[in-house]
Amino acid sequence: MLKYTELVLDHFKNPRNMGRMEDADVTATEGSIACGDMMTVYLKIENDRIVDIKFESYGCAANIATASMMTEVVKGMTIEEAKKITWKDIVERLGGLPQIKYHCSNLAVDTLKKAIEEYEKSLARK
Amino acid sequence: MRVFLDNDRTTKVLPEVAEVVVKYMTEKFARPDGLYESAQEIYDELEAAREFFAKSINASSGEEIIFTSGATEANNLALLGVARANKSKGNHIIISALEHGSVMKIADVLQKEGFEVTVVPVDHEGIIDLDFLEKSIKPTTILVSIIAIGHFVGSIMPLKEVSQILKRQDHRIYFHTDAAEMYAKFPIDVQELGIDLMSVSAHKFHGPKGVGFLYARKGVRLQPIMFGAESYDKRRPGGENVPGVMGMKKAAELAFEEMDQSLQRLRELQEYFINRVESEIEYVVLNGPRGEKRTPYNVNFSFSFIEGEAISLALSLEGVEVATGSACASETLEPNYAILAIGGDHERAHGSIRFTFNRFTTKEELDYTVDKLKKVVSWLRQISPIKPGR
Amino acid sequence: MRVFLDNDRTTKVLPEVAEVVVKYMTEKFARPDGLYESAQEIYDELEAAREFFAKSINASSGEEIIFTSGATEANNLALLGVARANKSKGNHIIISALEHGSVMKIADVLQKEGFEVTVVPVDHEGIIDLDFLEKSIKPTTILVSIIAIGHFVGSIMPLKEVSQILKRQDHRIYFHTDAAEMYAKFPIDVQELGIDLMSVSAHKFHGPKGVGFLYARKGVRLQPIMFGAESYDKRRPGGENVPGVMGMKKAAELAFEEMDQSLQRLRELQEYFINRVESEIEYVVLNGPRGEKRTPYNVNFSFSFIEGEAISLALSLEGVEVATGSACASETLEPNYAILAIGGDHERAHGSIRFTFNRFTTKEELDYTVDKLKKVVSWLRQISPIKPGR
Ligand SMILES: Cc1ncc(COP(=O)(O)O)c(C=O)c1O
Ligand SMILES: Cc1ncc(COP(=O)(O)O)c(C=O)c1O
Ligand code: FES
Ligand code: FES
Repeated sequence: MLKYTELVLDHFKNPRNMGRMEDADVTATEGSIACGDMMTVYLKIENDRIVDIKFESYGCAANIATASMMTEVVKGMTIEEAKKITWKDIVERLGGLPQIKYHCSNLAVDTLKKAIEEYEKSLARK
Repeated sequence: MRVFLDNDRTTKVLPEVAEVVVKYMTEKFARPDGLYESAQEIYDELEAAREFFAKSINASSGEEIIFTSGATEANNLALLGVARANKSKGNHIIISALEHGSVMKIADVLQKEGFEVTVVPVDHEGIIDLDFLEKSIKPTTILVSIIAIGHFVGSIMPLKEVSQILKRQDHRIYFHTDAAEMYAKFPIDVQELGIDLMSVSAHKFHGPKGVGFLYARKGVRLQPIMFGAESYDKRRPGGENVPGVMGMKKAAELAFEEMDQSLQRLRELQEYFINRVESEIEYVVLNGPRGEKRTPYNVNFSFSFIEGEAISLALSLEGVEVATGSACASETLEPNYAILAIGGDHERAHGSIRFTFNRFTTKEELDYTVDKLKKVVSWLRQISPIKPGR
Repeated sequence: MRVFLDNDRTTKVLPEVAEVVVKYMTEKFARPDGLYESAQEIYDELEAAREFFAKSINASSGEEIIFTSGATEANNLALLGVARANKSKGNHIIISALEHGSVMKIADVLQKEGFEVTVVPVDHEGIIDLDFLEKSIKPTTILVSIIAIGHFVGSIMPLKEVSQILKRQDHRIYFHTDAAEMYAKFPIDVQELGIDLMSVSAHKFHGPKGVGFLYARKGVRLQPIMFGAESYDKRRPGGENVPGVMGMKKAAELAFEEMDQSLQRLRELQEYFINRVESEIEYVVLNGPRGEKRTPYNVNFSFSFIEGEAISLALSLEGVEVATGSACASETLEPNYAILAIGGDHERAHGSIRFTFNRFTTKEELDYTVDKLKKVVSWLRQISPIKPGR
């Protein structure tokens, strides 16, 4: 039985920071269509700070809402702060999720982490 | 506006039906086994109800009707009952790939009890493979159970052809059909179709929840799944659900009166709905057959690039209530087996939405639904990282 | 005047209860497994109902409540379910001589499945022999099922003493009670009484027919008797009877509110009724105990020299509806086993009449009943060739 909190529904209905970012500094995609969920995260970074973030999500309402909340939480954070964000932080901020949705709500933080990794790799290359 | 398009799951009880239920709860509340007049009246009315249901499917006698708590119980009584009572004759059972979950589960249980189960595949429209069926019959086959209307995708099964195949065999094979989505929507003649057992549920046709019946042709041996005191019907003991049965009778009477017009009207509405969706929304696939092979009560679409739980939740926030075959909406996180059975992949199951009508569904409701659907689909596609052509 | 005194067989649904049933049939008709709001509301209300029933018997959680189609199904699930799931631990089961017919029949079936069944006798008042019970326990005993109130004769069983005996054993023995005639009439505390499983039926306390529940203590392993699709409660699949459950809840709420006063009032009425019959009609025997050991909802008399079917039919022609233990009124032409179990002979069973009250039964109704009873008994005795002293 899927029961979402008001806040989850709000983030589902009005996802924050949703859509593509043409001039992103880094882009990362996790998941796959076959698996049933997929997410892309776009970051704009200035002085090691996430000044802008956007996401796209293919998945259920929990998937979309966690992505939305994640972007809201990390926007404005430094890279170091963003790296410390956990899946649990996001779910708590949403007032909880049905247990059956835990696996797919991981995806938001996983994709963010992957984007940060990509960014650090690109810095190392410079 | 609230549009309920999940009528395959359950339907709203009609006021006329509720009135009957109330009468048998608060006035004619006796049970049929008392020695006094009010009890004997109830006995007669239950007998008349059995006759009514028998007639409604051209069965030969009211004794062939066994009242149950619904189609799940009827399916259990039919499959477990026939298999267990006839296991000296053979241990092989055949079902289709589009059975309702209850028949699937019961077949699993029978397998654990030592029965062999063959699942007949369906084609891309959801119609069973009759050749495969015929070839799978063995001397040990005792029972074939084919759902009347393919689960989730609305394909009308060739029941008559199935029974003809069974009649050609050298030994007697019982034929059961789960007609929960067909009874009181379509005319059913158990003689013509050669059906030996049939499951029915009242809450699928505006009758009360918790009541249904099993038709079991005279001579079919059944082992009960429940045991009890002397009672109205030995095959199904327990306090008789008289208000439920009488409400189910009323609901069936009303449905049979309007059956032909409803089928005609819904066929047109269905076509209209399918046309609007296919012409106004891109990247959609109709799951299941078109035209005569499909029940007019069901439409099922997969929407590419987006996921069904999100679609159905977004629709419900707009007042439209539907079902989805997405893995994300299932407790077991498995994609819908019906979509896989007709050859769809996980993605197609993921984006599938089932719209099921009742005989009161209106054009206005469907127009509203398409409008909201367009909005929801285009919005979710905006969010999705998967775009056509990428 | 019509006086219904067969309330152990069934009761009339109260208008307040009918109202609730209608609401869940015609308005809140969704099923709990939809993804939309109306379905989620129903889910929450079913959960709240389970909590309510759990609290009403001091169970520790709503998860311990399994909704069924009535007490017959609950008894089947309890006995077949526990026996089949635990047969690796032992194959011995103990029941009492005053079980309801369903438990008797289920025990027969289990015997055929290879279980050994011991029937604990009762004394002349219908109270089980605790010594016998204790002595019949073996290392293979897995389940004891003792009815809460002795069938037909109204004896209140020493449930707590039974569970104390079971707790003294070296191994775990599950304790089931069929409380169809006790729940919502008496306070029941499953912790204090040490009950592991308990069957309840709504139509015994002015609730709807076709619904009940089984309480099953956490950790008790049960094998389902029916199998089905993913659903609200895996232990009992099928379309949830939401209107039935909500009606049962309302009926229980009303019953619990008035429980103490009803018990007190009926105890006085019962004494009054027994006194009038014993002082105004000769050659009568009260079947079952007197005073505290008897449920105030039951009176059972045997009238010498005459036969119960004739008495009850004659009474019903006067508007009084009762039950009899006469062999002549039974389908199998067997005298009532409860009368034999308490040491009565065939003749006593033959002349036995059971009067069962509900919490609305009035003094006027009972006065009317005694008046008609006097008339009927004296008339039938006039016809009878058997006369006192001959
Ligand atoms: C003690 C007892 N157990 C079980 C039952 C069966 O209940 P139901 O009618 O709900 O199946 C009854 C009533 O007939 C009963 O009195
Ligand atoms: C085809 C089919 N069979 C069986 C059932 C189960 O019916 P019930 O809810 O009466 O147990 C349903 C409905 O869920 C169904 O659609
Ligand atoms: S649905 Fe497959 S991982 Fe989320
Ligand atoms: S995306 Fe499948 S469960 Fe969330």
